[in-house]
Amino acid sequence: MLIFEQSRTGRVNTAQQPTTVDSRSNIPNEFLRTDKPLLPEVSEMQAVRHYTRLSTKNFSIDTHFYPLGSCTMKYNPRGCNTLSMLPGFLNRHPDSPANMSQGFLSCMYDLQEILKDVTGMKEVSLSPMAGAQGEFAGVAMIRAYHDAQNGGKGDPARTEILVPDAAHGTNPATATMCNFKVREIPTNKDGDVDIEALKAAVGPHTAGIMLTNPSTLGVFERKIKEIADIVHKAGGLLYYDGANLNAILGKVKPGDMGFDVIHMNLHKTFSTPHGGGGPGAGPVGVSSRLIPFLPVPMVTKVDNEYQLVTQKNIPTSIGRLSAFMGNAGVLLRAYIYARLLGKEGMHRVAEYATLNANYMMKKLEKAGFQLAFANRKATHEFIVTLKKQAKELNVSAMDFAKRLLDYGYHAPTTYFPLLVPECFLIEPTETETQDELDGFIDAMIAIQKEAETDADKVKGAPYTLPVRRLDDVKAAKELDLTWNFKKK
Amino acid sequence: MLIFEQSRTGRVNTAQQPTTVDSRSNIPNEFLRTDKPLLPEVSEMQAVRHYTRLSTKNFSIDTHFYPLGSCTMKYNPRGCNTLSMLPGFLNRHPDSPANMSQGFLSCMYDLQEILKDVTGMKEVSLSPMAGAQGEFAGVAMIRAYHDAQNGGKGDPARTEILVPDAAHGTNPATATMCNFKVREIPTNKDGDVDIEALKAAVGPHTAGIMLTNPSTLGVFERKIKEIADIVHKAGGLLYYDGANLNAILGKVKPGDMGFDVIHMNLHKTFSTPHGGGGPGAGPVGVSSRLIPFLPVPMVTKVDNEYQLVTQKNIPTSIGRLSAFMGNAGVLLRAYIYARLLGKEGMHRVAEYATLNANYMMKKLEKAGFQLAFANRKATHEFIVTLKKQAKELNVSAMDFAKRLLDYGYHAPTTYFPLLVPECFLIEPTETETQDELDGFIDAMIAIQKEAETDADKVKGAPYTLPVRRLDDVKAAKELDLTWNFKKK
Amino acid sequence: MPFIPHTEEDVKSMLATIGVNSIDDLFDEIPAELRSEGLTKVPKGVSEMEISRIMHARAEQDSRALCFAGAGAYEHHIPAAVWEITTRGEFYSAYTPYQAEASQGTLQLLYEYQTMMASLTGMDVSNASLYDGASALAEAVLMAVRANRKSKSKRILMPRTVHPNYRKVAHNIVKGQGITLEELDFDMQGGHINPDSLPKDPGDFTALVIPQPNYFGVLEDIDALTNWAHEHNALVIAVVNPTSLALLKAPGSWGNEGADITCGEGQPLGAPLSSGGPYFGFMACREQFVRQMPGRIIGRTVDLDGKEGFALTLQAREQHIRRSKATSNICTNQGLLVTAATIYMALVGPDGLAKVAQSSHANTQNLISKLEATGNASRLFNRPVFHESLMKFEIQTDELMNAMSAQRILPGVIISDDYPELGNVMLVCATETKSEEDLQTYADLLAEMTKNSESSKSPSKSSMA
Amino acid sequence: MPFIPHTEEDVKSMLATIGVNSIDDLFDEIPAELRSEGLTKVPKGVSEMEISRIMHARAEQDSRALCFAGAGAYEHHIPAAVWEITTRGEFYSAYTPYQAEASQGTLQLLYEYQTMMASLTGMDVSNASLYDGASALAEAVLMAVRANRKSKSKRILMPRTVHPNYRKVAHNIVKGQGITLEELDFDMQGGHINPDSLPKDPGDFTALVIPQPNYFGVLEDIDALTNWAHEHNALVIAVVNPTSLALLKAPGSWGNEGADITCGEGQPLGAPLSSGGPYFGFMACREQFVRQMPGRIIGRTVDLDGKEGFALTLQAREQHIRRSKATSNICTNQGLLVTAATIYMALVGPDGLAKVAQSSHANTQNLISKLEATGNASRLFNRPVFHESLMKFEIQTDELMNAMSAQRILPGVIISDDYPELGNVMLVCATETKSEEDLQTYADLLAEMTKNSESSKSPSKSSMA
Ligand SMILES: Cc1ncc(COP(=O)(O)O)c(C=O)c1O
Ligand SMILES: Cc1ncc(COP(=O)(O)O)c(C=O)c1O
Repeated sequence: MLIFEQSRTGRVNTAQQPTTVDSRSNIPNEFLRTDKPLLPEVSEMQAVRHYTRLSTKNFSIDTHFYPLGSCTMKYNPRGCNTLSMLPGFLNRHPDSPANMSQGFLSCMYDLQEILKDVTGMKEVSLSPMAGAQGEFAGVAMIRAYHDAQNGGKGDPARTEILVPDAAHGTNPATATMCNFKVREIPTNKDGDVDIEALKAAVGPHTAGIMLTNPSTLGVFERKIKEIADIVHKAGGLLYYDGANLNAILGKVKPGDMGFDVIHMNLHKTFSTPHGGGGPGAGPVGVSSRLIPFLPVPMVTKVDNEYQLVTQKNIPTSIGRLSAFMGNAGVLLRAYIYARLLGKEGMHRVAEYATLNANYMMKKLEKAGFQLAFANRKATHEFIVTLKKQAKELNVSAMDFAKRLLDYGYHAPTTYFPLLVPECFLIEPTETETQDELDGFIDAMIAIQKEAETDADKVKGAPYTLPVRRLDDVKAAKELDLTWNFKKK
Repeated sequence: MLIFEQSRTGRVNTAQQPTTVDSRSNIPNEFLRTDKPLLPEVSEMQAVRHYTRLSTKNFSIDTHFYPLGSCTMKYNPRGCNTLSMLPGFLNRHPDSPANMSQGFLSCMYDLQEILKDVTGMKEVSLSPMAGAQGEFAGVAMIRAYHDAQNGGKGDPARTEILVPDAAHGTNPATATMCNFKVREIPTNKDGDVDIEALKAAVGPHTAGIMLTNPSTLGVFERKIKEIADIVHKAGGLLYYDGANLNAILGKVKPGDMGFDVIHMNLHKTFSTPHGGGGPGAGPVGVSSRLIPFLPVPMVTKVDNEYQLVTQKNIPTSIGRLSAFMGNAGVLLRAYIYARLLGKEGMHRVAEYATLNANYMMKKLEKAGFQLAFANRKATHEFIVTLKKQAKELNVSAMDFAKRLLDYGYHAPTTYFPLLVPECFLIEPTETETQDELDGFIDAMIAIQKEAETDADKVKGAPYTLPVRRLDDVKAAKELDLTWNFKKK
Repeated sequence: MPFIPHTEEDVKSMLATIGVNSIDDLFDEIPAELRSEGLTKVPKGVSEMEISRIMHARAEQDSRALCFAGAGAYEHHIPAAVWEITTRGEFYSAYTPYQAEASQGTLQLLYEYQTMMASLTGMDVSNASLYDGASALAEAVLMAVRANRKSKSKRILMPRTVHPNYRKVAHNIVKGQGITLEELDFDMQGGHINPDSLPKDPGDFTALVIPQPNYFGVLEDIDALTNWAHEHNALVIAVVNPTSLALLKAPGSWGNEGADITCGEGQPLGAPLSSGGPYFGFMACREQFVRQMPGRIIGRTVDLDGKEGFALTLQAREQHIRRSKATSNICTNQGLLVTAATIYMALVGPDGLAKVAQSSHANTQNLISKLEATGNASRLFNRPVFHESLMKFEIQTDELMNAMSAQRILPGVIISDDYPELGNVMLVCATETKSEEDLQTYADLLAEMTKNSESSKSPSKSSMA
Repeated sequence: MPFIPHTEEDVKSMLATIGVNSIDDLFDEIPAELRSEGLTKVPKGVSEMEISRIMHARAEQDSRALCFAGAGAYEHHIPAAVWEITTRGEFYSAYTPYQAEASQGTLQLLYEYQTMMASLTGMDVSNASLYDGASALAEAVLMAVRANRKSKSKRILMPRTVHPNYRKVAHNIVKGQGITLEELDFDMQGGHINPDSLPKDPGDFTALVIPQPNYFGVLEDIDALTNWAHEHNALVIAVVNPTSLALLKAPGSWGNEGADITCGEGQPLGAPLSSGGPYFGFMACREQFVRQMPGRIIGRTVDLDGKEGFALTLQAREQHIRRSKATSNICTNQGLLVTAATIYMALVGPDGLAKVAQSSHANTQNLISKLEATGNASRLFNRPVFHESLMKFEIQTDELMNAMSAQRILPGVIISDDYPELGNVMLVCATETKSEEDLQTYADLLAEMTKNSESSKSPSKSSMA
């Protein structure tokens, strides 16, 4: 039942309203609203009960194994939340002067330093508010770099960004937002970038390439040095989509692979909560040549005082991308997480994430599932293709996904990357136990049996959730986006 | 699955352990433990996931209508929790000196004043940790009072406490703990105390009477003044079990009814959370003659400084009943709640609790359910008797209760008070909406229909909960109170 | 090992299953020369107890401020229930509801949110959030360019009364695509865009941005501005404060036809100040433009049994389907803040929100009077304001800022970097959270400071310094 | 109306259903002369925002203490997850699991708790909590009287090394039933009950109470004491600190046969200091005594389909069934604190708890050394301690308390009211939460104070005062 259906006109929740309201107003009538907005009129308990009950209709890390590939759904330590919500942090106004801000700014400064170390980049700006905005910042910096070439006259021929066909959708979408043309580079059968195709694609029109390494195919791009050389020689820059940094934390640094710019998804690698869709944070790190273009604000330390760095200080910056300094509270959580892990802890993240993925991959293979890249090691994730099941049993990856929900497991990422048919991108993360992985594998085996003996059962899943399979087509065709309002 | 079944030897959750532990010890071996206690060895996420999932197997006020009679399951405002858990309150050591305690002590002092006003008693001590301990304090004061009579020689003949047969079990149990004999007084058919029986029972052996008013039968004891006179004249004192104070908050004061001592259940009337069984708080209030005996500590104000009152200050006190000053954090919650309600809010509690109860009672009666006291007004609760259903359809109150769970409602209190057969003691509280009450009534009607057409269905309930009906007999006969430990 | 559950035996058995000897072997596809030497600047790991001490100490440094700053981030009371529910694991640690059946909690909540925001703004539809108010404006500009088929100019009229940071962000994000943001200057008396001074013949332009209230807190002539833009075939992008909408005319009712796109900063609806984020950007529009809208959108539909349910819809607009042709690159949004906002709106209700707005308005009026009464400050503009006002001070604003912040009072926001022509001014705000005493404290301190600064200028100044 | 959802129309329709004219009519059975005039001392209601300001201000008054006090309430690190989960509505706002099928969360948790406590104490069974440590001891005494069929004396031997407040509470609760608590005095060198000084022929007694560590932090000779009591047909009631049990011998292993009943204060397991409550009392015992145990007990059983489930059991002991013959009058217990304790124990695990205990022990040793190094304090007793020690100071302890508390340091607990013979002493404790610097701060302040108090006593004392 919707909250609106529990509402009654005239019900007021007085404890949550100012008790004595001075009714003085100097606002002329012409500016005033005459109708009452459609907000629920419910008691505090009704609201609490409604949203508490709604919450229990979600799968989440705190309740379920959630091996959603490319999303790094690992445990979000509760301490990071609690400590980032201390009143001193929550009540700090973004325009507070430095003398009321040293606590917060010191955390931001320390986080910048940690991220530099982790990525091997020269400088870091924290402000982008998600991975995609980090990408925007990165590609905007690539543009700014080329525009600054030739003594400021620019290099207008560089209109193209190369993107491997396995790339995440945000990569090409970002390139477009920065007014670049997107040229796709194919992947070879082992999951590596097709070097010959790359060589053929680069040239004076190449502004740069956007790469994820390990790629979204769950394998490490082995020829990364060669790729870097090819693109650099052609005058392009290398962009690192850091969504998969969890796989290599402390093991390899993007800076050492030759990248010029990187964004990190702190809501993945640094375990800030995904919040049912966000917020995230997408700090960017750069090699020396891009430092002048970093987005503001950043934090610096002058004579033991932490200060904001703004466009006044870096006139060449691509500027600010948020009203203040991005998702500060998310950055605090990431900082706390980084301190809890520490140096050794970071190494272990990559090690155990990789161990878990390879273990699952091997066990699923032994159980008869087909791997997309059987002769490769898994990184922190790997791909199973269910094309045989789809063809022979008419049971698709989507059917497997929905049936997994009945077994109490969130489905892996399905149908991405697009180039692997009927694909399951599985990322267990380092925080899951062997028991949990085994449970998931057993469920896959059980579903396979069901698919062989009673395919309709699988195709009708889920059965045990608040709703059965939903009609997406109707949702898109008969748009119903707000309740009972105007139209109804 | 039990947490122990998820444990693995050697797994350690390092973030929750001191990192560097100084191993110096001057404890000789003879004092040391050699085995490892059976605590779970799980990761932080395992613990979080396990207990988060467990929580969702509960009904609670925050998720369900919970009309458990005599328990006043009303909304527990979240603000009371948050504000009582401010670091300044949580970190205060109970032995902190007054100069580090003024914030906390001022709240306790103010709460004492509020409770005096609400009960009409002369003085209040906050320390009892639940209703039953409040009762103990009250009856111990009655004993102390009689012991102080006759110039300190005492009145040893007064060995009996009178308790109406409808009383809560804690009343007779408490009287026994204080070494009184319990004499039951019957109830008449209208739910009032049988005055003739009372007259016959009182005498020089009467130490006092324990009464709940409104009684646990959901009716107001109309002859309360007469009862008070009878008992007082016989030299006994009147104890008020304040569990049902919600019904009369601001409407009648126990002090005005002639009671000498009262305990309040703050976890009921003052909406501190029931916590899956506790903690509660059971402050006691007294008339002038019992002031010398109040349990310590209390809080007083001297020259604008709040101070603890201890046995040093009141040598005649029955003494302390807790190591410190009772459930301080619960008292803070009650204080915050009282301030949120304020004067007017308190009146309304009784009014709307009574409105809701009478509304439900009338609608259930109209739907054909039999009331225990059909010619009485309901107070904040009322009783339906399902004896007809039990006899004619072989469907008991227990069966109705379990089936209600399937309909998403917590069952009312069943089989209490014992004198009403197949009884449902229903207390909706003031915080529920008319819609919710109607939903419950509809469920009752639906179950009645099921009972008439398919009794086995009702008797097999519940069907939709984590478990079906549990075998209580086996639980008591084949005791299994700990897991896999020693025996297993 | 923090957060890693593996015992030594687990590792052994898992390696055996995989068929390798060590975890390190799993990394053997990484070229040896790339393997890092390890981290150098990351400190050693600490326990939760230790980081707790560190963070408490740092938070303490910034705490106990009395805040009269606004300028896009407003301190409102947030009911305790909001974040207690929002941080329940099921909301907090879930992700984008790709598996609708396992995400009905988040999805239904978002559908309710869309309904509330559509109603509050007077628009037909709302998306499920963008990053923040500034980036929402940037997306609104991009959207307007896609949506306004009548205009080819990619010219957006952008009043200088829009938050300067919003204008910068919009510029930084849209400039790559050849879109120009053309500034409209404001009236020096009113602090608003004077409809009378609008060009008679502005040429082709795609959209006019109208802030309400504007950056100075001042109310714009929304009806006249909206009609003017529509007369010139331009779209109207409203940038509004959501709290104010409980009191002020909804953008859907501006002028004869209403605004076309409404966006803004959602922070006042339940998000703490929190150094500027995470907040959330909201966006709502007329139904006809819904396919041009960026961000997640939730639709109501039915399941196999015909039961009502909710799912992501119109995904064909988004990057994961449409890739380089998507309406935006946004993927992760600000879901948790929307969760908080939805619960906030349900808890305060329409009357509560109106009272919050009215009380903030009245408190600000009251503060203005008190500051003016000191004789050391006066309102710069003569137009009505919502809950913020630009005040001109007799003493230097940076001196005022230094002195007050030393006492942990934030007296407002200095805006001279963006508006040097306005002189010695500060943007001052008092929401419903400020008591009469708070306002008086500010005024008294101001009065005192001026006295001191006068006396320190006087000849009788002692030589002790 | 705070927390009341009724609209005026609801009220009208409900009254119509009932068939009365006004809400007041519903109270017409209450004799008119009893109807109250209304409340006079309760202040007007305030909003959550207003009470929030009030409570923040009051909490602030008592905050930022550095605590070296123990004496029955110990400051330990509590993982953030503990209370975030404990305060989930489903745990927080449920009640006693009378409807087992709708309370499997709480019930399973309690069963796990019982298992943990039984193992920690080395006993067979545990109940699901009592109010606090002191009242748990009182209940243990009552239980011992019921359980020890061999003794008729109702005489309990109660060492003076047991927490004085526990002794008082036990006395206040059991005295009505003719039970006597007979004090055993302690050894002035060791601060313990010296087994050698125990009476050869103590006469019939029901039980001996043995605290470990005792109130002075000192370790008792548990084996000898236990054997002595058993030799005299008395039961042994152990009163223990649960944290210490990760390090110290479990009562179940004391002497040849182990203690019979174990009780104590559960606060160290996840409950904040919180001015002394809510905490929880724990109690565990040998299986043979389980039917004499007070409080809730949870058992594992099966449902109609044979599936495992949990329910309240042995209810025939309890007041709601047995009424005046119940084992205790306890009804509402401290469930939520047990929830926190269970999650706490799961989060720290056996190793973590041992480290907490060891670290607290070592910190206390360290603090003792530092205080002794100042030359102004010395240990009073020579026996090993767990994490608390009685220190004798050169300056007056109340002077020390005043001076230190003015700096928000709580230097310990003064116990002279209960032990006047011990002189100028204070009970001092340093748990794992204290850093090296914290300890040093204490020692430095002590050193400085003594210097000042010496110099103030010296003849060169200035006449300024
Ligand atoms: C490989 C990859 N790149 C980029 C992104 C975009 O990050 P965000 O969702 O934070 O914008 C994601 C995550 O969704 C991703 O998996
Ligand atoms: C009428 C009555 N009296 C006494 C009590 C005992 O209160 P408590 O459970 O807080 O000990 C209760 C509650 O359970 C009750 O309902």
